[in-house]
Amino acid sequence: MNNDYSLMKGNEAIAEGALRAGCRFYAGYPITPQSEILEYMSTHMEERGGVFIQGESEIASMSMIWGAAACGERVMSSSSGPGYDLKQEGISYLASYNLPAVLADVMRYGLGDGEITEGQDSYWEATKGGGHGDSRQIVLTPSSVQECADLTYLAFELADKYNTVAIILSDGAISQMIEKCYLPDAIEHDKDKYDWAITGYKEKDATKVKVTNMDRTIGHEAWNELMRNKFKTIYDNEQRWEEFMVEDAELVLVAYGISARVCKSAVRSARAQGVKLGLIRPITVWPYPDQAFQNMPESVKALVTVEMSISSQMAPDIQMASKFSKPLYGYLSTLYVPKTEELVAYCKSVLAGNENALEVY
Amino acid sequence: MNNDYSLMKGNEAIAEGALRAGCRFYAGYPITPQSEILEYMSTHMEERGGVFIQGESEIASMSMIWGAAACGERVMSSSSGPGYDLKQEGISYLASYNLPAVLADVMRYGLGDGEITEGQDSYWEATKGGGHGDSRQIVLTPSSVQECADLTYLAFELADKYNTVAIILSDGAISQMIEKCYLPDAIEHDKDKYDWAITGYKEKDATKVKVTNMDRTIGHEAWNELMRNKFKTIYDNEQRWEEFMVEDAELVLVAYGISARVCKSAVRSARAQGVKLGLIRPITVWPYPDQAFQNMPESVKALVTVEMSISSQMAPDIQMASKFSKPLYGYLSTLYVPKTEELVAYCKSVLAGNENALEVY
Amino acid sequence: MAIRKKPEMINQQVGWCGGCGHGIVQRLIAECCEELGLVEKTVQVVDIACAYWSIDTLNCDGIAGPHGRCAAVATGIKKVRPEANVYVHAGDGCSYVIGLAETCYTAMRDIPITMIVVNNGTFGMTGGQMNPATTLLGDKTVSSVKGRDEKAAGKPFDMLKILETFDIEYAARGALYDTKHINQTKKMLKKGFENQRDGKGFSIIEILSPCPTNWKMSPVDSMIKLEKENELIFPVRVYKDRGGEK
Amino acid sequence: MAIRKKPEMINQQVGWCGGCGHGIVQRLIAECCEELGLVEKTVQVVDIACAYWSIDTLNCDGIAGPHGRCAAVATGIKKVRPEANVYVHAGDGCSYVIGLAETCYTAMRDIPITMIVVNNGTFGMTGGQMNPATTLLGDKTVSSVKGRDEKAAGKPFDMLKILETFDIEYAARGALYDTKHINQTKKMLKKGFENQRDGKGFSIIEILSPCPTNWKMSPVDSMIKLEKENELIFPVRVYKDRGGEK
Amino acid sequence: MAIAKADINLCKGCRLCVGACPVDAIEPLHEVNKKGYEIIRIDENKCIGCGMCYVMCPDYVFTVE
Amino acid sequence: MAIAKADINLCKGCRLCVGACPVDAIEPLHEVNKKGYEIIRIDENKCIGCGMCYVMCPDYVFTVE
Amino acid sequence: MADIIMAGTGGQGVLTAGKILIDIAAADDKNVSWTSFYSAEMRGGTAACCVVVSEDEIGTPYPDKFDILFAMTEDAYNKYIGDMRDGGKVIVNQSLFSTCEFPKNVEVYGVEASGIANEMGNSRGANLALLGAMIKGTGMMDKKKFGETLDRYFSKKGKASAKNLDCYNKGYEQALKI
Amino acid sequence: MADIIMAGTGGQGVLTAGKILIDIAAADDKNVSWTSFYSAEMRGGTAACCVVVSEDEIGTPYPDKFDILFAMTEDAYNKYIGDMRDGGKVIVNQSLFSTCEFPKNVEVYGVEASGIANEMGNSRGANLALLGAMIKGTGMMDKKKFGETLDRYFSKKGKASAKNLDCYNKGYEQALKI
Ligand SMILES: Cc1ncc(C[n+]2csc(CCOP(=O)(O)OP(=O)(O)O)c2C)c(N)n1
Ligand SMILES: Cc1ncc(C[n+]2csc(CCOP(=O)(O)OP(=O)(O)O)c2C)c(N)n1
Ligand code: SF4
Ligand code: SF4
Ligand code: SF4
Ligand code: SF4
Ligand code: SF4
Ligand code: SF4
Ligand SMILES: [Mg+2]
Ligand SMILES: [Mg+2]
Repeated sequence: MNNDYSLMKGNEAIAEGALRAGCRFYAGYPITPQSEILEYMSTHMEERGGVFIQGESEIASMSMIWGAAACGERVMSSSSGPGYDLKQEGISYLASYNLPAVLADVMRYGLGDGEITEGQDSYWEATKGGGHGDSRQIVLTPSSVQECADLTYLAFELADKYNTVAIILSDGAISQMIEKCYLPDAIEHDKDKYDWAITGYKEKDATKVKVTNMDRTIGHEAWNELMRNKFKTIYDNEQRWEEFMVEDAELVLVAYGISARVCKSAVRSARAQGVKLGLIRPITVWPYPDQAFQNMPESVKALVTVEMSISSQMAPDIQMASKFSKPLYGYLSTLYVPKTEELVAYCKSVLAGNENALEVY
Repeated sequence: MNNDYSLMKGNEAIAEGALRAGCRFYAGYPITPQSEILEYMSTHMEERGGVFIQGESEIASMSMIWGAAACGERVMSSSSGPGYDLKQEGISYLASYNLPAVLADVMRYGLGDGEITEGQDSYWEATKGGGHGDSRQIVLTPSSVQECADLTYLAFELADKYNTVAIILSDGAISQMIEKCYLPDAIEHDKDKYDWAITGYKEKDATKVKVTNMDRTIGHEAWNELMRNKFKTIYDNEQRWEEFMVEDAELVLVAYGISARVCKSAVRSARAQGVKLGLIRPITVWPYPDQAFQNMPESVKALVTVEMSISSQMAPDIQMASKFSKPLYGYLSTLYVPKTEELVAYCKSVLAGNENALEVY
Repeated sequence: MAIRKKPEMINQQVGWCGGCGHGIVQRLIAECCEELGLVEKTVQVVDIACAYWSIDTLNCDGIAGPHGRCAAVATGIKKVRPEANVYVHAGDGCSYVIGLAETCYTAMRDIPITMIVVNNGTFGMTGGQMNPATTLLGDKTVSSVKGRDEKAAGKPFDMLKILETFDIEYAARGALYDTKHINQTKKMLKKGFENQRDGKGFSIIEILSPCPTNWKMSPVDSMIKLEKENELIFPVRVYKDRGGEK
Repeated sequence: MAIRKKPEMINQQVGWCGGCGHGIVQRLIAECCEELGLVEKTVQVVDIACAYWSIDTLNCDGIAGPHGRCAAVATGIKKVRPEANVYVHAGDGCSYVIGLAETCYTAMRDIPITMIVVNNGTFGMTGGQMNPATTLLGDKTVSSVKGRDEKAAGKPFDMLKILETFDIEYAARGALYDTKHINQTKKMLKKGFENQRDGKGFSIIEILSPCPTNWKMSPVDSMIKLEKENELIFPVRVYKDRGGEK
Repeated sequence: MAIAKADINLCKGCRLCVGACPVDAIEPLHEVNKKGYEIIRIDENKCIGCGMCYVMCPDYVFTVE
Repeated sequence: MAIAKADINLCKGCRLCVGACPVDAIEPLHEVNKKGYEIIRIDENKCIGCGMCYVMCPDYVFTVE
Repeated sequence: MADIIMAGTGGQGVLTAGKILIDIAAADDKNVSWTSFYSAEMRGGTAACCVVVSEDEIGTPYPDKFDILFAMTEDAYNKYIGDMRDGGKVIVNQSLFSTCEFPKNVEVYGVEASGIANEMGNSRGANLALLGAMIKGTGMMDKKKFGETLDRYFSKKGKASAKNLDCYNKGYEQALKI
Repeated sequence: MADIIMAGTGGQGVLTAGKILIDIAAADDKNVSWTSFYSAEMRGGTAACCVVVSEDEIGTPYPDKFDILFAMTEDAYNKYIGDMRDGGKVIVNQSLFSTCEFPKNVEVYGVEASGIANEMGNSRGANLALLGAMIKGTGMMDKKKFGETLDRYFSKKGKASAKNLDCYNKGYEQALKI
């Protein structure tokens, strides 16, 4: 860990975090509000000895990182909204070859063609998407510029550890803001360390090295088992979250990304006003931090999901995690960053019994 | 309703059902196991006065039906697996313009590049996907050739009623099998009946007719409300399912599509063996038929989800619907159509307490 | 001297940056539609890019295509509404990069629409990244800060050379850097709309246009660059005119 | 007479239909790699299409590209492993239809790979639908049962004419309908591999090849059709040979 | 004779008209309009009503009548 | 002299070799191999070892040595 | 009423035989289902389809066990003989068959189906001959009615030919219990 | 410590002023956040950024209310004056300002920022002059230290120029409470 901070945008922290994690291949296509990731890579990748390609589309970019990942390189792409949709097929392919890769999805406001305002529109797509098939991806949600760097760095480690795709699910607000960031130390990745990677040279031994659809290589039964074990291991070991003043809370807010930042302010403000709020901030949203909801204090009367979305996309996960043990309310602010005091007022209203619980479907 | 049956494949029933529902624009790209839909359309669309285009890709096809839908035409596309992934962006766009359209997604086995075997790999993608944003689609799951025709017909009605995308979520087994099918009567659709549709002529009145991103037209607040109301109305009114011998069941299977067909045989066979199984067969999987799980008989000791997938994709929905009131087990057969007696044996084993409940994440 | 006045089809101020060529293009389109009596039948398909603003300002039916897929959207519209005057107003990123296949296949099908592509050598709306199809070698952009380098990023290519290999009605390139070329460009556009009116095939008109904001140049200097640099690689001329014979 | 024997690089029976050209193509590739001493460095990128079977039969590193994106996958590989001999073996659906943009942009970047496209005029693996790029007018397929009709479905186009407009190393078309043309095709392939070995740019070789199964013809008749009909539209020749000068 | 009029509220200060005018009738000003753009002024005595300003202006500032 | 040998187990009955042989040394048979394909037979007396069959066969049936 | 597995190698018309069977059974007011095992390889290998004919609503169209095995080749027989219900009927194409030790729990009928087809100059008619044998062996439908509907099936497809019915009839007549 | 809103029109350097501010505050060991409101239109319209400077961990970087309003234009002032906390400080560029009735709950400081900039021949320096006024009005940082870090900021960017510091200093000196 570096002792010197940098002032940078969330997007830049993602890019620099990736470079320091040894990422040496990036391909992507511009789209707001993630273009700074691409631009940063275009400016700095070469000086680190890596390859930058501005692809002709999101699909081409995904295919390029697929080829590069198959060669054992640490690879990354990034996109947002409609561009992220187009990466779904590629995610499935990466999953079906058990290849590590990191993607950043910088969310915007939902339903729209050219909407580029802040928002958290793609929770479902990131956590339940990943294209066709049963693929699952680790999804990390930074809520500060520092975390943009740290979680990206972590994403490469996890992708490598589990041979999986790891997604940085950021949002327009977090990715466009500037904060202090202590950058992690740079490491070099050895692309020749794998026995499965494509090399195109055979000095090591005469056997054929071949990356192909795993179910063809090891058979369907083994493949299904491998997948199930992988998902379960990740679920058991990689849940991450932050708790803030939950111990004695009457109402617990649940939020990630930019919304969680507002929630922290709301908790502090409400407590100053004598209202005991708490916050559970999922850092991984897959695996969802079910453990955080296991032993909720008696004091907690209800949960409130705070999201910048039209439908509450996180609500089903909260209900699964909490097993309906507490009523769930929703503060859904769509394209507006939630207002701290409005949120506090809403929470008071919930506690006063003046709000309807969320309908989840 | 026609009194004369036809013997046809599920895919053909989907196509003919669409034509009889007045579909007059189809664009698509070949992919197994849905290509017969495209082929049927290529052969019969013109004779019904409609337009068939074999697009250069799934994305181009989606864009074509988007243009055609904006003109008020009844439109359809279809795909499968990786091809369906590529339609995600287009689904979002259709949703963001409030345009009716019908898509068929004929599922195959998950995680794989060229896997085309039977399977139910895309439940999540169909029910929680739909690209970026908060879009939601009605998802109908035929479990017979008859339903391929009927639900496609219904899909056009619902799409029109709610200005939404409706998805036929079929699978390789249902779509490739031949059964008797009583085709619905053909209707003609009037593409000029809408006041929002692009016409390119202005006889009706001088005002500008314009289909554009709804949030620009009516403002974000109104748009968000409109979306929420639409989702809620659909949720409240369009849940569909079939119950089979649930009244006195000890164990209730939950399954859709081809799996539900096997379950029916399993219920009959088990009952002949003195084991009281029942079946809830969701016909809509969004909205999920939560109502079916509301007043489960006391007799029911547990639920079993039966799916051709690696991870149980439907399990979260079942737990949300049943609110954890019954333990949930899973019989997940991946690329193999479940075997009736194997399933019965598994159910016996569940009842004997020899199986572990499903871990859902 | 005939009276020159903003076409009535344009109903409010344009949303583009000062000195942007998109505004000129929109006016030329409106003039053509008015002069040919096509206003009432016109449907515009704009890209999700800087052309998008035209959806707010032009008084005709319109729809925004997903970024890059305008030609396919227009195909869907033209097939369902063959009487309509359907045109595309899109960027060079949309039409030549992510949407290269859609543009080529619309040409392959010879769909009788009028496609207008604004070649401004960059991805304008997203902040001026390199356009792999049209950014000149050496040009500095936010994604090629040292100037576009052939070895790493290839070099620009002439899409009209590609399109003229298809059996289409018309392909031409105009430019906006002076009034002479603007007038010439208008003639090309008019030809494109006439072809459609007369039931001929696919017409495409590409227009060299400045993006002063992202080029980080004054509008006046941008026009000079267009003439002195971009036109050398992208010559202004008619590439194909089938003349309605097929 | 030199001994002729199945190349060692091929390690089992091919999975293609009887009379399919893919098997010949695979053998020519293997022969070239062996004769040029490139076997140990070779990486194949096959399409999710009939070319896919080569992944099972060829003894070298390999990966299947998502349908249509082989050229982009190969780009990723070549950039990370520049010493490797990276080639694409893909169909005309993959390379010219859904993947048109990827193919063109690989040419634009002049990526030094060898791309081999099997032009069999159809979507073989999915059951023989019309290939909008290569199915001849009038040809009957499961998605054009009355024969391809220009008005509804446009007409086939020569992709090599498009690719020769790019600054690439080599573009040529061969054919498999008789031994003379097979031998000529092998020379083209060899050139493509040599170019890569010598650090020259992008080489593409398209090969006219029969799909008797989907053409619903005997293999022998398929070869006759190739020569008498398909070659008229898709001439066998070298389209571009830059000769390493740039 | 027809002569050009400018709706300077629409002007975005690009100055393209200045060079387009064949008789130098358009003068660039430092004065800004409501939107903060530096505007232009037409010298009515010089203007010959040729319409080149109309042809060039991307913001439909000019009417020639 | 070199002469062609056929591994008829690999044959898929396409008959392409028959026409490719310049001396009509390859005879198509109705007999099928294990996989059910109608095979061929080389007339060793006619074969001149030219290798055309090897060049044409998509299934690597021939070895010429 | 019957769970039927029909198998052979690609090109032998097994899938068509299944389609003919359901066509006729459906006309006979039965519920029917036809499923096949599609694979990525276009040609060769085994081809098989599974036909369910039933008075009642059909549950799974993929039964675990079969009442009838229609085997065009010995391979096909070997693949499915283990999945037969007790008392099931097995119909084999003796032209492509060598072994003779049959399990006790089934009844086996044989006919030289390929031989008949070649004889009749209708090389693609072996499947029809075996269908004849199957109707005889199982008695699942009236011979004449089946024959008539068979004729209509081909007429509908525009492929009417007396040879088809001949193959079917010969197959019926020559079928023997073994 | 302070929630600051900085606003003006595009091209006036408001976003840069915010970046300078956080750069300096960060060097002063504070926590900082900078957020802007990006829009699809590339140029024109209002530009605004919000800066939070705090000793503690920063919660929301989008405060509901502000302690300091840095207004480069009257439009900007009008837009945000309603969101001020009691006792807040408002810094206005009097060069582009007419009205004078200020609310009671805030303290207002003014300077002819654009005027100073033009005077100094540094037309893009109005933002720096207003920054000077802000440091004076709020006393949030030491004048000299701020000035030095400002210098370093421009040096880092390779845009060192004595004029920048001059603008800042002039702004500081000429700022007056109104
Ligand atoms: C699928 C997808 N990818 C990326 C984007 C982001 N995007 C919007 S406009 C644009 C570039 C526009 O460039 P061009 O087409 O040249 O138009 P210009 O703005 O230059 O006129 C991009 C990349 C998007 N909206 N959708
Ligand atoms: C995204 C996507 N769309 C469609 C498919 C289905 N698909 C597989 S192969 C193929 C066509 C192959 O045709 P071609 O590339 O010509 O190869 P051939 O089999 O003829 O050699 C298609 C459409 C797919 N796998 N992925
Ligand atoms: S960014 Fe460029 S293309 Fe877009 S409006 Fe501004 S000047 Fe025009
Ligand atoms: S389907 Fe056609 S291309 Fe594919 S293996 Fe068979 S003959 Fe060859
Ligand atoms: S061309 Fe138009 S916008 Fe530009 S300066 Fe002249 S009047 Fe103003
Ligand atoms: S009309 Fe002609 S002369 Fe008059 S101002 Fe315009 S360009 Fe100049
Ligand atoms: S070419 Fe090969 S596969 Fe074809 S018939 Fe001759 S030996 Fe057999
Ligand atoms: S080697 Fe030549 S002569 Fe001998 S069988 Fe083959 S083709 Fe005929
Ligand atoms: Mg552009
Ligand atoms: Mg092909």
